[in-house]
Amino acid sequence: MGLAHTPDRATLLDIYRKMTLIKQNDEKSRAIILSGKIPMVYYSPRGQEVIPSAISVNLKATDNICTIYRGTHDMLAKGVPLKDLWAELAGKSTGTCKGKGGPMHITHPASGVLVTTGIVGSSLPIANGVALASQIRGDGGVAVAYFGDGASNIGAFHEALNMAAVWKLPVIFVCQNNLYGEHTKYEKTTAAKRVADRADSYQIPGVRVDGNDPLAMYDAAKTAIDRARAGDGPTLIEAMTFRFYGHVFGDADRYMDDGEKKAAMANDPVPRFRQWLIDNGHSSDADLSAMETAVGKEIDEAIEAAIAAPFPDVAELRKDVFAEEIPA
Amino acid sequence: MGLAHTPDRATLLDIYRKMTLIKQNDEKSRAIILSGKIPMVYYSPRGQEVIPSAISVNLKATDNICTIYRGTHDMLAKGVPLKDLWAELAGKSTGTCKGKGGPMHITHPASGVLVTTGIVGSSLPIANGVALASQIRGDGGVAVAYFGDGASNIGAFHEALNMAAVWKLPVIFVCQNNLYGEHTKYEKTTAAKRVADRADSYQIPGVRVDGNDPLAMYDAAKTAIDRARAGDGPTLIEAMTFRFYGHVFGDADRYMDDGEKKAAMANDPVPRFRQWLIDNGHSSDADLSAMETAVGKEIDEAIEAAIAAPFPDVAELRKDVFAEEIPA
Amino acid sequence: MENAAASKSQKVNMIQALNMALHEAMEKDKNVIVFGEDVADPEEGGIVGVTKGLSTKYGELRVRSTPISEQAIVGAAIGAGIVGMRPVAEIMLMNFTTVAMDMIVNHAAKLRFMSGGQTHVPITIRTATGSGLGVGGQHADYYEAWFAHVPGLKVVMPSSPAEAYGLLLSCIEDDDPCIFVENTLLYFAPGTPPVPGTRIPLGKANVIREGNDVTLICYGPHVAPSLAVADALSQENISVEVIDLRTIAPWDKATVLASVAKTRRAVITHEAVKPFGVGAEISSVIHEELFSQLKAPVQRVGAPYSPVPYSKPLETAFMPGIETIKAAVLKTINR
Amino acid sequence: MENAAASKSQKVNMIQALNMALHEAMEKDKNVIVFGEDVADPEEGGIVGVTKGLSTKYGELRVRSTPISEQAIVGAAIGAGIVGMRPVAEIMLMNFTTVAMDMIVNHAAKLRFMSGGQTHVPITIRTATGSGLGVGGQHADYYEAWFAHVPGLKVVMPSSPAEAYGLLLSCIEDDDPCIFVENTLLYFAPGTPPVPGTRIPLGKANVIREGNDVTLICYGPHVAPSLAVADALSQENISVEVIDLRTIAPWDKATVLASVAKTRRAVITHEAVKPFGVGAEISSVIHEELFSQLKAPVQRVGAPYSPVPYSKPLETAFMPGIETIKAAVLKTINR
Ligand SMILES: Cc1ncc(C[n+]2csc(CCOP(=O)(O)OP(=O)(O)O)c2C)c(N)n1
Ligand SMILES: Cc1ncc(C[n+]2csc(CCOP(=O)(O)OP(=O)(O)O)c2C)c(N)n1
Ligand SMILES: [Mg+2]
Ligand SMILES: [Mg+2]
Repeated sequence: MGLAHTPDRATLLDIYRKMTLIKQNDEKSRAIILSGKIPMVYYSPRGQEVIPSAISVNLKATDNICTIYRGTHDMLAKGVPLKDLWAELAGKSTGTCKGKGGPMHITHPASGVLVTTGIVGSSLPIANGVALASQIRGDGGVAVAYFGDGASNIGAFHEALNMAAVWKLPVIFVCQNNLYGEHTKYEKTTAAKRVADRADSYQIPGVRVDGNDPLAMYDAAKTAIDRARAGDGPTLIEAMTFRFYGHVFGDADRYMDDGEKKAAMANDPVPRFRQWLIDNGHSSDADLSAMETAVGKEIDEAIEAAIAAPFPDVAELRKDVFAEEIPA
Repeated sequence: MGLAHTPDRATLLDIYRKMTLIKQNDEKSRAIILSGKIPMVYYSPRGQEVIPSAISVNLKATDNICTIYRGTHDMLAKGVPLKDLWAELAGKSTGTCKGKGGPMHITHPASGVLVTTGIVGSSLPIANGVALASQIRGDGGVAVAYFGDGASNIGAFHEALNMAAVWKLPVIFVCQNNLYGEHTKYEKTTAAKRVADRADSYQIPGVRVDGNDPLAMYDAAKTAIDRARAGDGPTLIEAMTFRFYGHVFGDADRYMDDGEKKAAMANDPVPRFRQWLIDNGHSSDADLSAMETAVGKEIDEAIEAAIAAPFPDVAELRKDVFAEEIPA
Repeated sequence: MENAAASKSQKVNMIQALNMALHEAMEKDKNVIVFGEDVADPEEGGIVGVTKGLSTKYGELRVRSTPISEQAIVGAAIGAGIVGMRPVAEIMLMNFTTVAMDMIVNHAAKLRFMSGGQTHVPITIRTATGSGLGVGGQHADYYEAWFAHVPGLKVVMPSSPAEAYGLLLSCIEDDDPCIFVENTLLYFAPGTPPVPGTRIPLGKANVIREGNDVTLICYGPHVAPSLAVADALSQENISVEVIDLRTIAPWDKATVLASVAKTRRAVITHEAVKPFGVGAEISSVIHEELFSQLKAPVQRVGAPYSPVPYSKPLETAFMPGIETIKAAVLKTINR
Repeated sequence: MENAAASKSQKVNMIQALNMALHEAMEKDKNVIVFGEDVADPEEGGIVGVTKGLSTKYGELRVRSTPISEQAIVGAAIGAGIVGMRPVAEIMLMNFTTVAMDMIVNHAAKLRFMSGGQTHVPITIRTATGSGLGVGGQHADYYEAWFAHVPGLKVVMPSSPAEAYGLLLSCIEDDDPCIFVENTLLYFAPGTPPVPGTRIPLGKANVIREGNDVTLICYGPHVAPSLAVADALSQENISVEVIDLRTIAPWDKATVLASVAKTRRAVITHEAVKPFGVGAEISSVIHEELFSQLKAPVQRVGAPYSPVPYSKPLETAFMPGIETIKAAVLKTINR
């Protein structure tokens, strides 16, 4: 099937830069957790790099996303600064949320990360509201709701898609189908062959796309985003992918067929796209290596800064509960 | 389209008996409310008589239904005794629920009315559980969840259909589509052309049927019930119909096009089916009149008994909260 | 219904007062938007007409009848609120907040804190409840104690048309999520019309009637019976100070404690079920703060530990009324 | 994890004790069924292994991993319960009960009453929560006070492996809906193994340690620190009576009041947010019943009025611990 939209060279490199950023950030996250230097509950997005990278190059800084606990890739692709992110992961006062939110609740409105949620399905109804504001103001903004395949069975999914469809909201629902919800396989819990098919219930476009293929993902994203921006309403995108490191980092993954994971890892989208860029003359090994090294350095600096940064004062418990500080 | 199943004469007359019971009971309900003798909040099912009548003749006494506030027709069709029902409506100690439940919560397990709920969408997940018990026990029982078109947009609908499909539960989801949820038109709130189409999201059969046509309704019901009983899983039936007396009795119905209601009333399914029975030689005007008179008398007796019955003692507030009585 | 009330000696009922507040809020700030089931004018402007005229005047872009999807309703309010709108979302009855609890509790209440103050959720959730209309177990519950137990939510319950007007405007203009609880019986009770433009501050209780012997703390539908009790007891030379809490979270400790420090006796009354209700918190704090000054233990009035019953005599026995409140007040003075 | 604990001097942890109870219940009564997210063995028998082995032993007809659909999970439990099964449904964490509140509150809690006793809902909803694991604002809340405010629900919170075993079996065998709240930190703490077959009755508190000066009322994760406080204070010649409530609704007034009538001082402590928490009800009742006998106002301990914070020092400050409890006890004796 031909693609309606193909990214130009700069965009291709931008997608790759985001992908390597996500991949390296994940590697360094797992290492730092194992080192004990920054302990955290971590939901690795490794393997899912392509999806938000190919989407975000189609978004403006003023467009917003609502994402989930497994969302570092979505945040980084949207542009959350590494220093602010890492300081938050470390629970420091210099973090995006002054250390009060933590990994599951990263928020950074300046780069369009409005909500990160730990409740399955809840990113969708909230993204609707963000899109509703854009619709009322006529500001041309779009909102993206990220969620997993498991989330497609919860009530909020249904309510959100129906409302978005009825009101033609400028929102894109992106299901990152990594074949598992925690330890449970997609087929065991989901009566639809494809999540994308559920779009028919709301008479909106639903597309299943190879979420590990940057070109296909870019095309699906641009089509949906253009459509939303033009006022033609929401799209449901089901991006097929795989989690390399189980549900939560540290999982034994005994619920998974060993071959399944090995096959997915062998087909790692990041080196695959790297090779494609070189093979197709978009870049060279040397240039990409230089980019990767620069990205790695930036991450290391962010981690160091996070470790060095101060913890918040306990008086913070009385701040941001309400606009007014709670009396001591 | 040919029908797979046609009711025999006795069944046809049984359907009509249920229909006239529902229609007359509704007329007497509205009259008694206006008289002030039994005050109650009343959601008239007038116009929707065919649906549960044609369904219930396919159910056993041991099969169960979960219905909603607009459910007197479902209850009567399933066999709730008039005396118990009316005593409950009047809040009397002789009522199905000792007067503690009231019109929105009629329960009568002996006739298979397990739950009547006032919360939109909640009949479906509970019916699943009833069906689950039958599946585990292998007792061949089926459960029916009744609900409205408006309920098809709430989260519980989605969760319930998916779970029922994944587990192949012996449950039939019957959406009585009367074109309105309270004051709001179907199209204004529902992104699906037909509720029945939403069955595709769960890979289960979904049929839209003329809910005012006893033969079509019987056929759809029998197909679904046979299927469920055979262990082949759930069906979503969307039965098209109309409410003659608005959302709640007393509504001004200003949100409705006058012609719409008039047309529906002119097409009243009860006299239509009556005429069809006569025209097709299944009964005579005299026989049907006799049946109608008998039914009317039964209702009058039930109402009289309800009015005469005693109210519950206030000590009832401490009973049935838990198995153990609450100490005074 | 409303017109009849208005012509009767210039009084307005709570439906009309709420409608005035919504009109004023939408007129003043284009970020105010309204949605909920049946709220637009083609659907009659709400089932009792609170939102009447809004969609006609401000358009169906800003005023929308929604699907029956409470999670999506509150979610849409939260999302729009984060980016600067001031949504007023209606959940028709308080029992239906149960299907939207995740949105209210895990998100609306917490986003300001979890984001370290980068975002906030300036939304108002209007809902209604109350016994006395024979609607049975699923349409008349009070959950204000739940919401008060959730840090980050403001909970407000008006006691009259003018109070409803002034408090609703304050909720809409407040930068935090407010749960605004209307009472289905009070909807139709006529009262003094609000003075246009008035705001009643959140978090401040109202000493409606001064007295010296007992402080009677109440809110919402229990304000009128509390005043009636104070009236009746004044005949017996018992002077009751009546405080309308107005805001249940965060509640006005200073006003309550100052009053009880003076009277040295207190009763707290509400229609919600008594065990684990709002009265428990207020009673506890009064004991903690004023123990040695109290002449008698604080008394609580609330509904018995039972679902709301249908049958009229049961419903009447279930609803705490003037007699119950009076008995509690008398108990604090050993009569 | 469990095996390590078991080999360590015969102790078992709460995961193992719960697993024993579930095995016993399923073995004994074929109406006991278990479902929830990931609970079957192909999914590792639950994320921490509480349901391990059940599906292998009793089959996937009776033990099922569900979709992520909490309304459908609780709905299925209710429906099956009405027709005579004894479902044990798992809602992975207490914050996720918010998406199932309608099913729990409007249906499970009320069907016995609204049906006039014709039906009842003998289900157990297992869930877990607790701060201390760095999971932030949406995974560590305590809502036991909400459920206790709903007539018709029993609320149970175990404090040790043996308690968990005996209380869970009682919940499963009880004819009313029980909310069984496990603590995520206690899951891994080893304790004395339960005696097989033991039942701990619902609605009865446990006087774990006798004392004369102050009654310290606690439950769940606050039992261990309460005992530690009692130990520490015994060095200072202060004799603390410690009561584990076990059941929060309906709670054991008789035992609590008898103890406080003796000690004339009381403290109630929990990890939930203090305002409008369980402590408020218990404190109020003690004051109401024993006012003139009390030597000091009842003190309450609970988390501050804030969402659960992420950053470690904030989380530590948020969780009330031994020092806070001790200070509250000392406050009742003016030290
Ligand atoms: C309402 C709710 N139920 C359960 C959970 C526990 N939980 C966290 S992640 C998860 C699996 C989600 O799977 P999926 O949507 O496929 O996302 P993925 O983790 O695979 O990215 C579950 C069940 C939750 N967070 N919220
Ligand atoms: C969760 C919930 N939200 C809102 C309501 C208020 N309400 C009662 S009936 C109704 C309309 C339902 O429409 P539909 O499902 O089409 O059923 P019908 O009344 O037409 O038979 C609404 C919104 C409710 N009972 N429950
Ligand atoms: Mg997944
Ligand atoms: Mg309808």
